[in-house]
Amino acid sequence: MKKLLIILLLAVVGYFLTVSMSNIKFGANRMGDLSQPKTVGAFYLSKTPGELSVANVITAIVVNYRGFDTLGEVSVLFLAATGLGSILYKKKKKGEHIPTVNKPSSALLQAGSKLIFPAILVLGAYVFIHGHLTPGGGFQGGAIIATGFLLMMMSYKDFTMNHSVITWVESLAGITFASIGLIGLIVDHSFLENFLPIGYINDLISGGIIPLIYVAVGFKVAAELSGVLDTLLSIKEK
Amino acid sequence: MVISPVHYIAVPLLAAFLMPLLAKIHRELTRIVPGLVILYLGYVSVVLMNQVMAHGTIVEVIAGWNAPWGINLVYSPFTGFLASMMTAMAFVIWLYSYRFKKVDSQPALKYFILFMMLVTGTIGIVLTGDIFNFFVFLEITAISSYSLTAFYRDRDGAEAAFKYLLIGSFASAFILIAILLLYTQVGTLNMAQIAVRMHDVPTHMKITILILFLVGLGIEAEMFPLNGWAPDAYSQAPSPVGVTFAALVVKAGVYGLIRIIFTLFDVHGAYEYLIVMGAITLVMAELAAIRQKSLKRMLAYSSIGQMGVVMIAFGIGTNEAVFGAIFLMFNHAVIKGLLFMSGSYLVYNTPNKEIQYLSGYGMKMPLISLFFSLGALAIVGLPPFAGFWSKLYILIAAADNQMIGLIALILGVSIVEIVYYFRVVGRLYFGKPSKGSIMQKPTYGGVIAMSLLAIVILVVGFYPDVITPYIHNAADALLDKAQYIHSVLPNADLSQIQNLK
Amino acid sequence: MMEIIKYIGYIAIGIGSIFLFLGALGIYRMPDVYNRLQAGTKATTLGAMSTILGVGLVEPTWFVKSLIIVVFIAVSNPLSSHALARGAYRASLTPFMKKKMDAYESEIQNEKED
Amino acid sequence: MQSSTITASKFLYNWLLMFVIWLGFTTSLQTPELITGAIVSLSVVLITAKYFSCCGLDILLPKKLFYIFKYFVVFLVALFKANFDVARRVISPSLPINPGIVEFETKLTNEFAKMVLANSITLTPGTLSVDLVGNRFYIHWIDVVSEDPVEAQRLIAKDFEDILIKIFN
Amino acid sequence: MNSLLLIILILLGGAILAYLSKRISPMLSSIVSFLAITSAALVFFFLANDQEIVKISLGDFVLEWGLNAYSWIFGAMVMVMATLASLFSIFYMKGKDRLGYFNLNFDLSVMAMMGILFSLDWVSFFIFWEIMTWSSFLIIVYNGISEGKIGIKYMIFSAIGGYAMLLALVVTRSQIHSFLITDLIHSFAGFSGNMQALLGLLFLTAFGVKSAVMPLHVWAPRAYADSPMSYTAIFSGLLSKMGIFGFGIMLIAVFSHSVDGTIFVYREVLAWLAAITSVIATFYAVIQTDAKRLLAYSSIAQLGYIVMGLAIGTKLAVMAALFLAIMHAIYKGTLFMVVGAVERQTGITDMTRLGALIRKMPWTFFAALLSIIALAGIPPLGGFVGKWMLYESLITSDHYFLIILAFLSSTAAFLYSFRFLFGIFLGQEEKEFENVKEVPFTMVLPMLIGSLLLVVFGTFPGLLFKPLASAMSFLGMGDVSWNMSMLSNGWGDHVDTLDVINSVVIIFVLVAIFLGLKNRKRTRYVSTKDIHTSGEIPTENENLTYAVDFYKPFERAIAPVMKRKMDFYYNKFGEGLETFFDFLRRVYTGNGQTYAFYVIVFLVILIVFSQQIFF
Amino acid sequence: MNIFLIIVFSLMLLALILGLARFIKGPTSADRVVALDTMSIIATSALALLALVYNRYIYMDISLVYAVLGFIGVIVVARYLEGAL
Amino acid sequence: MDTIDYYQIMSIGVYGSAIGLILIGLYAVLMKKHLTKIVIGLSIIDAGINLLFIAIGYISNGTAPIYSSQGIDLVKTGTPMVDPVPQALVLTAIVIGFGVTAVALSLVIRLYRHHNTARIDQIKSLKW
Ligand code: NA
Ligand code: NA
Repeated sequence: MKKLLIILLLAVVGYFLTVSMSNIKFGANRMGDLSQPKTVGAFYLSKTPGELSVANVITAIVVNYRGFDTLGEVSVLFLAATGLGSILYKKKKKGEHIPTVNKPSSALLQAGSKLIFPAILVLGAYVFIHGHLTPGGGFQGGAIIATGFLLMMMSYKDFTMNHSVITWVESLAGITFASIGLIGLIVDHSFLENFLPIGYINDLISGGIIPLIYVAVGFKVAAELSGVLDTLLSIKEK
Repeated sequence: MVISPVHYIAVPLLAAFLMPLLAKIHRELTRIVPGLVILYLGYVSVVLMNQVMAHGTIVEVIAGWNAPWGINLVYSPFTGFLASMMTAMAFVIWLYSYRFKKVDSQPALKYFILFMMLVTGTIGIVLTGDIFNFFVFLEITAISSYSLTAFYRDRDGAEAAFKYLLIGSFASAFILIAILLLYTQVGTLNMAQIAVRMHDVPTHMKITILILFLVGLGIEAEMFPLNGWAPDAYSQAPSPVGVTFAALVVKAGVYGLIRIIFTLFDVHGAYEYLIVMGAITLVMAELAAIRQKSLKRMLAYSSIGQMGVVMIAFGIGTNEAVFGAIFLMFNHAVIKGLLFMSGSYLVYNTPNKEIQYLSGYGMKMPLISLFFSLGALAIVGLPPFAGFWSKLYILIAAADNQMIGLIALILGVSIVEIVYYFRVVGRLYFGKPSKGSIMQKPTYGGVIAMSLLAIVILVVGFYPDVITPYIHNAADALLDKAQYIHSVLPNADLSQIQNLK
Repeated sequence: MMEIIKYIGYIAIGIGSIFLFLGALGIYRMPDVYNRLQAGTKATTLGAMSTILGVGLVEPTWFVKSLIIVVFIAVSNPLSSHALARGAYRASLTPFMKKKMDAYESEIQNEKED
Repeated sequence: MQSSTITASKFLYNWLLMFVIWLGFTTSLQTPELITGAIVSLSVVLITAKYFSCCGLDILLPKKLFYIFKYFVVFLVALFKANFDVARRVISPSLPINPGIVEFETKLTNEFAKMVLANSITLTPGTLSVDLVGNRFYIHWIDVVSEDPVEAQRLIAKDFEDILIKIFN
Repeated sequence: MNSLLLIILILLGGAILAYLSKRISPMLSSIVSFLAITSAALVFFFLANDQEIVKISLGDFVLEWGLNAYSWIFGAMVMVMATLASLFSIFYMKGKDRLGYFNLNFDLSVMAMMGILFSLDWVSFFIFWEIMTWSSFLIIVYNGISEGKIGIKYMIFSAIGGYAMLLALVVTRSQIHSFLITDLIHSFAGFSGNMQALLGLLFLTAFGVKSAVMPLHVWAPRAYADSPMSYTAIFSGLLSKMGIFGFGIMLIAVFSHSVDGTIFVYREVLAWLAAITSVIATFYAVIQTDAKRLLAYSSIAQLGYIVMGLAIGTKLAVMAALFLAIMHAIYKGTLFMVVGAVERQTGITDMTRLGALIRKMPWTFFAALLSIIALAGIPPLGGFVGKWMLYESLITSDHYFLIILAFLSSTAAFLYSFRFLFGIFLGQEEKEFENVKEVPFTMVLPMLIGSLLLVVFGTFPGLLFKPLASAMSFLGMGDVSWNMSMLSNGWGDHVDTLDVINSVVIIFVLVAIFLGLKNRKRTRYVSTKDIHTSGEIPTENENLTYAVDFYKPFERAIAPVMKRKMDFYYNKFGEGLETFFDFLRRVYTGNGQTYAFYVIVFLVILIVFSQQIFF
Repeated sequence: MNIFLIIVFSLMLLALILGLARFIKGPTSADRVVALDTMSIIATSALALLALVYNRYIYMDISLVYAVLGFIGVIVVARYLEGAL
Repeated sequence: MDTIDYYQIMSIGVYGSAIGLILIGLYAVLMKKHLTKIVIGLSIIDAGINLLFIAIGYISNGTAPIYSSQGIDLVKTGTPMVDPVPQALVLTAIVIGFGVTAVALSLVIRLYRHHNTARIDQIKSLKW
């Protein structure tokens, strides 16, 4: 009975969403003329290569035009990590180690992880360092690095994340991000304003502060996600 | 570096990132730094409010991209007032929670980080001029709220937090869909430009988007029947956090609701909707409040009820009504803050935080009881305390709009409010105190915090003129849509813009 | 020369897609999880390697990267299959057998007794 | 996990390997990229040194490279065989299978060698590495020919093992 | 400095000082409180005049205070009785807890009353009105008698009244864009009939609560009885008069500008309600065994008279009502002090246990005697004059049935008056009270001053008639001649030696009679409780003391009327409401999923009805 | 060229559908993960092919990352099945 | 293939699956009793919305908004780029969704430990 009611309600919601979406033509260009940008999308597409020298327009948006959002986003992750820590907080005895997995994995997986782990770290670094050139960026790269650590946690019972290091990395990265923003405020009177030379598009060193911020974000995300995964995995009770 | 609105966001964030490192230097720093940061924001508020009162709205551009291309912060007399109020309340709450979790430094660090981010999130919601950035700050607020609600493990905090999260995620989802649809229609995320282009959006689309916003922000503004999470969260969170919910978080939710209705949309009926939903919220919350056994739950429902009145007042939408509504927001922040702070001490050691155990506490905890009584007198709108003026303004506005039934409803519900508040006050001064229960001695910070709030209640009560000029400007700023758009987009075509009320 | 490499690439892509399909078919048709893994892993590994290498051959500037992907798949795919087989067995999924030939069972028993 | 002792040779090998991977990702020889790559791969090696140290620079000796190439060829042949075997089984409606799990002991000592062997076994006809306990491999065999460990080893792993011993010595 | 502002500030400052000085000494707190009220009274009588206007700009409102003939009468009453009560309070409250709290609220409520009287605009009026309400609430709960939730009941009714007023005020303002009371008076005639009816109803409700008119009276008996007596003296004597003050403005000044029928009906209904109130409250007073309750019900009954007079609204009736109001303030104030004195010395107020205190507390008895005479309306004291004028006005305005009611309650008032005197001061002496002594001088003095005032105004009512006449002309009842009553012709304002001698003789004769009564049994102590002392076995239903079942036959006679108290219906209504509220709050099931469900239902409702809502 | 790509993509699509069918059918969670593993490999290949079709080198990166994430995801689930989490 | 049908079908497919995901997620949140399933439901809703975001930014024959030097020069050939804004927004939305999910799961763990059940209808000590 309740099921029926809920299905009925969801049918109305679904109908509502469908009708709304049916007014939005799939694949239509709503951005308008790029040379006379009326929408933000068109503006970003037309201005980014010239004014920012950034190949990846999404990165330009994420780190520059809407860099403030990203600062918030970084905060959300930071918050999630902190919140998780506070929700699952348990007073540890000194030197106590709670394993992330109960059972050891096979020697094969252990060997394979050892082999793949460094490669994943390089991949992650590549992704966030080239955030302004290729699809990717700080979040993606950070997430990849975190999955590298996840792989190690899965494979080894006694793999430990050094929480002190995590704290240092995430704090310093966060401080770097906010400080770059504040330097912009001091130098160019606008928070997060790009105060460095923008270079040439598709060079590694281009886009001014954008890659710097994305590297910081990469470190921060990697540290936070790894920390979160570690916290979530080491909550086992004996 | 010149003082600018972005300090409200950047400085606390910087401090939050720094705090884990500071904790390694000296653990007391984790407590002191947030206070210093908020104090600095207080200074920023004073500087900027003076500037705004003299020269009008400040628009702060982020990353050097002018609106509508980048994100901007709008520090108008209205948003500035709210931000300043939130900062002030945050400082008082910080004082109140200074000794919080004295023994263990790890939880203290986490608590203060989360608290500072919660404050930042709410202020960000108010200041931002970008709809998606608004959503981001909403989520910062939400996630820190969830975590803080579950902060204590000896309570049902996790249960409350989960409900909050469940409903809060619905809110995020609806708001996100609304932003998505809005973006397809106007091709921008800047609120001022959305307001300009809203005229060209087909009506059915406009209403579709509005509905999604109303439900999503209704949840944040604790509108009935979307507010099931609220009493649980208020009552289970650590008491300073409960205060933060009442004084900051719900204010930000209401702000969002009215910003959408007043500035972004030009849909008739939204105002009446606010009135009706406000009235229902008011009635349901107050009726639930009167039957509560737990003091904190009672205060929580009462808070919801007050938000109902705020919504009604905004719904009336005349300058006087909006003035009353903003005044009530201010009063509610201060008074409910005092009630929560003193009430928490009263029920500190009682089983289940229930009112019935408070007999005779007036003798055992005279100062705290006095604070609570003062709060009770003020919140029900008895003169000569702060709550009276806002009530009077709202009622006058309603009367001027021939809404006599509405006034009768508000006043009728006020009687219910009086009953449950004075029941507690009566009990405090009634009867024999039970022997043996341990009184929680308030911290110095707590006493100072409560005293500050009490002083504000008395000063505003006796001399409302200390605050009314700011509120007048705030009301004008909220109602003047064209001015808002003009200050953000100086070249915008304002010919289609009209204030509905 | 370039043209020939290109065609080799397309052929590799074609072969690859066929094996990918066969792998999926194996997944679908085999009787139990171990046999599915048997079929799936071999065919999809070869299929993916072949396809991606083919892409690298068609666009020679991409060859290095496609090689990296291929190496990664060669290492990771059998490994994941092994982990899955082990996990499945330890999740008490006994393999389908016509007559019982299970040397692993006693090993698990020993582990549990320790 | 025991952290392995790391020699300069192993360290340099690791750095080189990581740098090559980086180059593979960037496919660029611009100076900034190279410098960044060197720094990144060095950092990664520093972080992971205590986990990963399979080989030293001696693996680049021509003899070993030859065996690697040889292994590669043997493996590719086996892989293609395996796939036609799979194709046959999958397409054939009667599905002629006689599955079971067999065990055998390996002579390999290097863990990476064992892993390569296991992967190779998985990708060759009819076999799937289920587990490795100590030196004992447990193999799911789609068509069990012999349950005898020695015989099984000969049938399943011998070809690979012989080459691997030469590489990883 | 403006003396009106000065009075308010003195009282406010006194309140705060009294609260703070409690830390030094509790006694000091009471003394500070007394001194504040006394100095306020001095300022009021010697400095205040009707030329003074205070204008305070607050928020977007201008608060205006001033003094006029009408408010002066009430102000004088408040200042005198408050001074007496606070003097009485010093020793009465000695040794009790939380004196700072008590004195704070005591002074605040006095301040609030003065504020109400000074107010020329409704905002100040309402502000002071509410301060009066909550400060008196805080005193009601002071004694901590929690059963019956009397504090809450008081607060609910006060809130109903207060909010009725607030609603009336904002509606008024939306009509005339002014909060000045005089503006309402002058523009009321221009309002539509419905508006007049609405405003009338709201204002009458507001003032009806404070003056305890049925059916808004249920808070009063317990509230009066449960407060400390030094406060009840002004609570019953003065706070209730603020309702009368408001009635005066509304019924006389405002309504007289209206020719509309509804208002006329209101007046009639109000007169009837007041009359019934006075009858029923009198009956209740008769059957009380507790002296406080007796006086409390008596107060309600007396207020009924007063409201009746105002509702009738003829010049004579209004004059009578105002006169009675002042008299009531004095004698009821004195009587509550008397009970307070007795309570202070014996610890009880139960008349069935008290008795024969006449010898132990002669001065108290003296004050009680004079006040009771005034209350019962026996000549020559003030109560008689007022009642006489009221009857006269009822007759001249053809309210014959009301006369019957008034007479009925007036007669019954004799019963409880006698019971009060007899139960406390006369009858058999009890061992228990052997060591009871007279109260200290500071308690005796205010009681004596109160009774003296009764004698003076009873003998020379003209002293009051003159200011009352000018007060009435302020309300719009022009050319009131103070000697329009047949009584007042003879009882003029000039002091006639013969009259003085007559009064004094009568009083002393009365005193002598009772003293004789008292002396007769001075040596025998018989416990009223010990039924075995007579040596005979009494039957079960026989009581050996008068004090118990004093008016048993009477009670039996009125039983049908009394069976269901108004209280009962209110309680039932309240319970019903709470059950309903309880039912409503079940929507908060505690299951997060249900809340999520509500959200979706709400969304669907908006989707389905959006066309209706947003177009 | 076009027809060739259509055939290739159709094969991959069919493969995905078969994988999905196994995923839905189960019957055990291990079977589902096996299906998922297969599908992720197919998707990796498809992404590389898409890079070719759209002639965008950057899509190769996506393919690589997808392969990595798919692998680690399967490892996590496999360890979960084993009862190690 | 004809242009009309192609995009019509695509829109039904993409929008349909996005809306479908949202509805499935809503259904899970409203009907499933297990806390983890509810959290998964929330994630599915997020996924649906994210898909919807990507979908509305899509432009017929559009390519990723990255000015890459390898491959073709997009500015010259005039291949349209899809709207980059929704993609940037979706990145933020994903990260936020992750944060919420992490917190949600930690709450589930706490609840399960405290109540020894993960059924939402059995965890209601706070009500009325
Ligand atoms: Na695999
Ligand atoms: Na094999």
